[in-house]
Amino acid sequence: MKAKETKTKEIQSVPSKKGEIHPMENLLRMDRMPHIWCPSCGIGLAVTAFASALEKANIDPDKISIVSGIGCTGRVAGYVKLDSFHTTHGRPIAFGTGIRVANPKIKVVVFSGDGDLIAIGGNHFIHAARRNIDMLVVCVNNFIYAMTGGQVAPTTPLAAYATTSPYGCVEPPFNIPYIADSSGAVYVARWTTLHIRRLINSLAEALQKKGFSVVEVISPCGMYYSRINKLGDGLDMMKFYHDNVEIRHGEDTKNLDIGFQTKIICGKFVDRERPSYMERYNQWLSGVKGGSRDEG
Amino acid sequence: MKASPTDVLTGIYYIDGDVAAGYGALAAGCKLVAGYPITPSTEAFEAMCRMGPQVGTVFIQMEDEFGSISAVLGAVWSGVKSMTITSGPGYSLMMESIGFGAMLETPFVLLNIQRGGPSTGVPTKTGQADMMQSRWGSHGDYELIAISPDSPQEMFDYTIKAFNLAEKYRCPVMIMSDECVGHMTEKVVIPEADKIEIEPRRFYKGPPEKYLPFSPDPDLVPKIAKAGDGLGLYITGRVHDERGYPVKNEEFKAKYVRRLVDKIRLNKDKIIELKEESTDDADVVVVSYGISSRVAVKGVEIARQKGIKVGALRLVTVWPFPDEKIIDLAKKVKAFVVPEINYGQIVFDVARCCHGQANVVLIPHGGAGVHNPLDISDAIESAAKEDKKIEGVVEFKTRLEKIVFERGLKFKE
Amino acid sequence: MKADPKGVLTGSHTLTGNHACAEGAFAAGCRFLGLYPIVPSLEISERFLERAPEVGATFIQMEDEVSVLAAVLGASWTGKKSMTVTSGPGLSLMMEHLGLGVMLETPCVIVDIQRAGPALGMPGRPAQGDMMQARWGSHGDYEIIALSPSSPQEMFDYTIKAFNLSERYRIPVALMSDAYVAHLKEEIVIPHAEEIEIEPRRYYKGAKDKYLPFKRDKDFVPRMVNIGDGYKFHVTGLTHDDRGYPVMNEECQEYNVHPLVWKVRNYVDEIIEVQEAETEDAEVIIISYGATSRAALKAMEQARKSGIKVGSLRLVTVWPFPEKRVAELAKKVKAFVVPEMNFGQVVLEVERCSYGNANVIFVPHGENGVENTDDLLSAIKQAGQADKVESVIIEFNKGV
Amino acid sequence: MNSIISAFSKGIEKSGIDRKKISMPSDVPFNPDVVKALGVDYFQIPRGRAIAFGTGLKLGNPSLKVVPVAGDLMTLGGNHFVHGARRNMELLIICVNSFVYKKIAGKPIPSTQSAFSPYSTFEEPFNFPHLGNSCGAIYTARWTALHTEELADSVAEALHKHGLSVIEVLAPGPNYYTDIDSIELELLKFYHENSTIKNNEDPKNVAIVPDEKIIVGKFTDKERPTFIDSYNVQHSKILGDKFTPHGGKNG
Repeated sequence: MKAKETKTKEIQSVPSKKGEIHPMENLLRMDRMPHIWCPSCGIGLAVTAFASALEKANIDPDKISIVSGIGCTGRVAGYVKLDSFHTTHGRPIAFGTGIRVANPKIKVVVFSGDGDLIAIGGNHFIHAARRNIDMLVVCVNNFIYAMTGGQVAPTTPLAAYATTSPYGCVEPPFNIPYIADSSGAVYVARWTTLHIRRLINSLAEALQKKGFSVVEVISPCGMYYSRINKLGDGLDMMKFYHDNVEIRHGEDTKNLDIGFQTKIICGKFVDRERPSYMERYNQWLSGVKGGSRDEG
Repeated sequence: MKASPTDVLTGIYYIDGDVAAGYGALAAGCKLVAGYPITPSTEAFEAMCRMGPQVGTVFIQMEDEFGSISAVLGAVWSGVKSMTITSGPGYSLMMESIGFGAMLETPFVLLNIQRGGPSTGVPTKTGQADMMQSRWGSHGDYELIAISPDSPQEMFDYTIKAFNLAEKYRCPVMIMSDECVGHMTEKVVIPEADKIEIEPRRFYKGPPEKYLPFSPDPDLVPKIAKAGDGLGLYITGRVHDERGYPVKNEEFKAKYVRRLVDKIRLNKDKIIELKEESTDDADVVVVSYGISSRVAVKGVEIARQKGIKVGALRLVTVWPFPDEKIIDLAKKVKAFVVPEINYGQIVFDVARCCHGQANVVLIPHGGAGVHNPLDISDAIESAAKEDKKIEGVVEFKTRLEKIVFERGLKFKE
Repeated sequence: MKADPKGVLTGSHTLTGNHACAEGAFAAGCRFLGLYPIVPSLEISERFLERAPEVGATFIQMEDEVSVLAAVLGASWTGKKSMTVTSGPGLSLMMEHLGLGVMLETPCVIVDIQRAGPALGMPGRPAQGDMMQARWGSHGDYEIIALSPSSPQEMFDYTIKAFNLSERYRIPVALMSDAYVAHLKEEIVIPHAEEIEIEPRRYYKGAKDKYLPFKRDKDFVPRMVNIGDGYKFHVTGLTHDDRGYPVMNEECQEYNVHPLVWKVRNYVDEIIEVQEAETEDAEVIIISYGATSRAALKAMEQARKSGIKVGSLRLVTVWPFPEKRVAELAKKVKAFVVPEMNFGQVVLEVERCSYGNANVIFVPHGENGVENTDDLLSAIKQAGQADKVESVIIEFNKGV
Repeated sequence: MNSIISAFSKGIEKSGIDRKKISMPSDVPFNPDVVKALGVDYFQIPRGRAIAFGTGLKLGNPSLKVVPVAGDLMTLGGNHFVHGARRNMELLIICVNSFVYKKIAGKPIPSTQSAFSPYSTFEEPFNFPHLGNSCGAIYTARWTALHTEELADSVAEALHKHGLSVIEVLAPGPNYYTDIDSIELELLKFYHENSTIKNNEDPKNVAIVPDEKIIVGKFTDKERPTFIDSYNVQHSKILGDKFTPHGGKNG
């Protein structure tokens, strides 16, 4: 992290031609460019896909709030021109729950990494899914804690190396779609950063979904995961995705485990309807004396 | 008792403070380390993951900081020495379980590499703003020990000392280091195992049916047991009597919780370690700890060149606070100068112990850097010149503050 | 601004401290409660939940205390006044987000009904062991405001004051009550809505693209906006500049964090509220807060009857600590007597601020009930007899 | 609740495991006499941390049998549960699902079923066996407090499993200090009349839904290497002789 931050200071932003406007300028904070992500990182692609999905889904950007936690992906909130919150480690879902329940007119998007959402934030993840809080969770999974320098994550495949598994990871990884599905998410999909168009469509669809939607984005980490495990650079990872991803829509989520450099199954796995938290809340409220609520 | 030769990585190293602390823990016989990555403490955990399996120390990276400290407490009650490693935000999360550890009189060590705060703050740079938190951060009344090393060699030595104190007084011991010391690379000498003194755990050895987990010895510390020995342990975090059974009467709170604080307060003299230099005839004494004490050396040197009589008092043990030492010094000196990388924490305790007999000057620093030694020498100089008694802590206006708020800076990321 | 009549249950009621606190929150305009059940703060959330539909307030029971405070901060940024209620162990879990609240300068109120600690302690039994925690419990430098009510009426009044202070200074405010006051049932009077003064949130009113979330106004407080109003702001728990963008260097740390401390330290005179009784001619002053001040006032009367000149200084605002007032009084009196339901917390501050001018006698939580004045009276007598100033805190009944 | 304890005790008896080696971290306040009768080591710890504490106990001394008994399992401790299951720590978790968490004045906890909770009746409960199964638990079962025989068998069986086993027990209230009152009796009767045993049912289908029969039984029983096993295997593979294996299956 240290190395990265000093690096960003040296890089000067690329001078743009006069009058040239970035196509995403209305959705990205151009005054914060260049971003902190390393070359070959996939988070930028995920952000671009999200911005495109926002346009595609045709949602009023004023009514969307984006919440991130800590970590590389945790910095996303700082680059997206929406009401954006960079909160504490593991708590963006809890923070977003507060926003959504206090003001049901706001669509909450939680954009964070695997370590943030599934490790320390695992409890909030399963509970928000159970409550079916109306939010979109974009979980960028790069199999490692990159911001702190490459520690083992609950998504690190068995036997993969990381700085806190110097002799190979001994813990089996989470299957994120499975845990999301079993806790009650209404929309679960997984894509890699190679499948940009599919990812955009999926995000746009999930944004319009009512309820707890999870989109897992598998992203290369050239700086740590690939380097420690000698997997080449970003391009090699993209090639790997190209050769080893199989798209199986509607696959049973229990078959979606990811091993070390094994086949990755992508697709949309769950798309169902369940009453959301606010729906249940309002239903309860209408049964209570004097209870009325016009919002949401 | 001597350290076990298999645990001690004897040799001369050129390593950073984090790694040295990790090696120190291994040498002290730590057999389980549970951690969660957080900048800038990760290197210590990484070092233990690397070397641990080779000396029979198990490591586990838990799902969050609650998990890591709970696992440490569990490991201690299963009979092994254990530690966890964290930094500011993680430390805040551990607060509930630290109080729990104190209540159960669980000997464990916590290494906190402080960073700039509050909240996420400046993760990669230094700070000393968790000092008060280490004393007061959990709810209810308890006392614990906090040590503040100032070099990688000390990180090694004092990690061993921390384990020894923890075992001796059956209480949580905090190593309150900071990012500067944690990431400072220096020569570290790890001696042979027979030169390292280790405090063995005070296990109960009598007949199982007579065991009372919280019945104190004369030094107020009870004997400990471990799970699985057929003692039928009943251990609870509620206020409990000698047997460990919960009590509901407030009379007992006065009795049993009182001992938790008294066992540290009354053994204070044995616990406290200070490093004093030329305080005998000093006009001004610089009180510091951790990385600030290394910067203070330079400040003191500059002030001495100007002919001011300056002494230095370094708090190696920050908690329990050396009240008596400050009270004594306050009678002799004009002023205390306290450089800290925060906006006033330990300085309030210095002021408290002065009882209006000496002036107290705080040199604040928000973190993300260390003091400018010139600020320290200037503060010493003006404190030496001041003849009036001033009530309250005088906040020295640092060069940094002047630059930031008077000239006005435009920030660029 | 006046209170919204919808939340004000005008009239005279017999309520417990906890119920009064919930009413105070409604009257103050609180419309969001994040909760996780914990003894002895339950009745606040019960009352809140019961009345929420009528008042139009929202609540959520989260999975743990960590997420509770996170949700409360999130809710506060939507423009709703928000609060949470908890007790010792819960407060310990909230420490990380207390720091986030300070860093994001988010107004919210944390009600802590203190119970005997540490760890699980004695649920339901009163204590004052979290006082220092409220001030120092989160990592990093910050200042906080903490109030300590001593009766159900005050639970109502000071809950409103807590919300007002938190909006005025954009800071989390802790209401440090205890199980004794929380469960005490007394008559309280709730005035008409137009008699209750409410501090409105300080909103930004300029052009949308010029908004800087941390640009301090003349009153030292940055202006807020609501989520969804189209300002597209960014805030972060990292050290940040006026724009809310992270900047990781020494200068910015100074620029960002020092004012967080000044925000309270420079306004202590406005914030601090103390209640004094018969301090004019006093030789001994009892300094107390919360439930113990009930015993303190009783002891004062009894001691006065027996001819000892005793006064009382009650800390309504415990943090920031009323340094100046204590220092002034120290010069006039022989001793301070500080009863606390813990083993020495706020008494350390009294010692610090008396600058060696007065003895400090600490009366720890004894084995007798909260309102028992025996220990306190003997401590007062002991204080009146002292002829020189000791250099340490004199602990009454040491080593029970 | 008493029936759970006696079933648990019977289960230990049946399994033939030395009681001395059993540790029981729990956030449920047990009466000291009960613990004495059980003959195990008991730790009352902060809410929700039973599994994390148990992880430490097991790693510190692998010969222990650790049985976290949890009331607040899925609220504060949800994260420890899912990660414990993923790691396959060798723990037997007994989760007392009381529908309404009696101890604290009837506040709902997440596994609360809608029809019984007086307050936020709008939240849906977890399907606990399904969640456990999806995170990697090797043994999941659900019984009610009235299925004492089955529960005892389950405990005996699970104590011999190597990995994270979880038994959900539907019970009136995990509180030893309250007497069983009429509400609890009613609940017990309700469980009895409304439960149906379906062993080996796919955990996906065992959610507790209002107006439908509660499905009880043993749902998962599989084998996976435990954390300590994979720790030893992986490190011996890489480090060879330099590595000292830790514990092992039976200490």
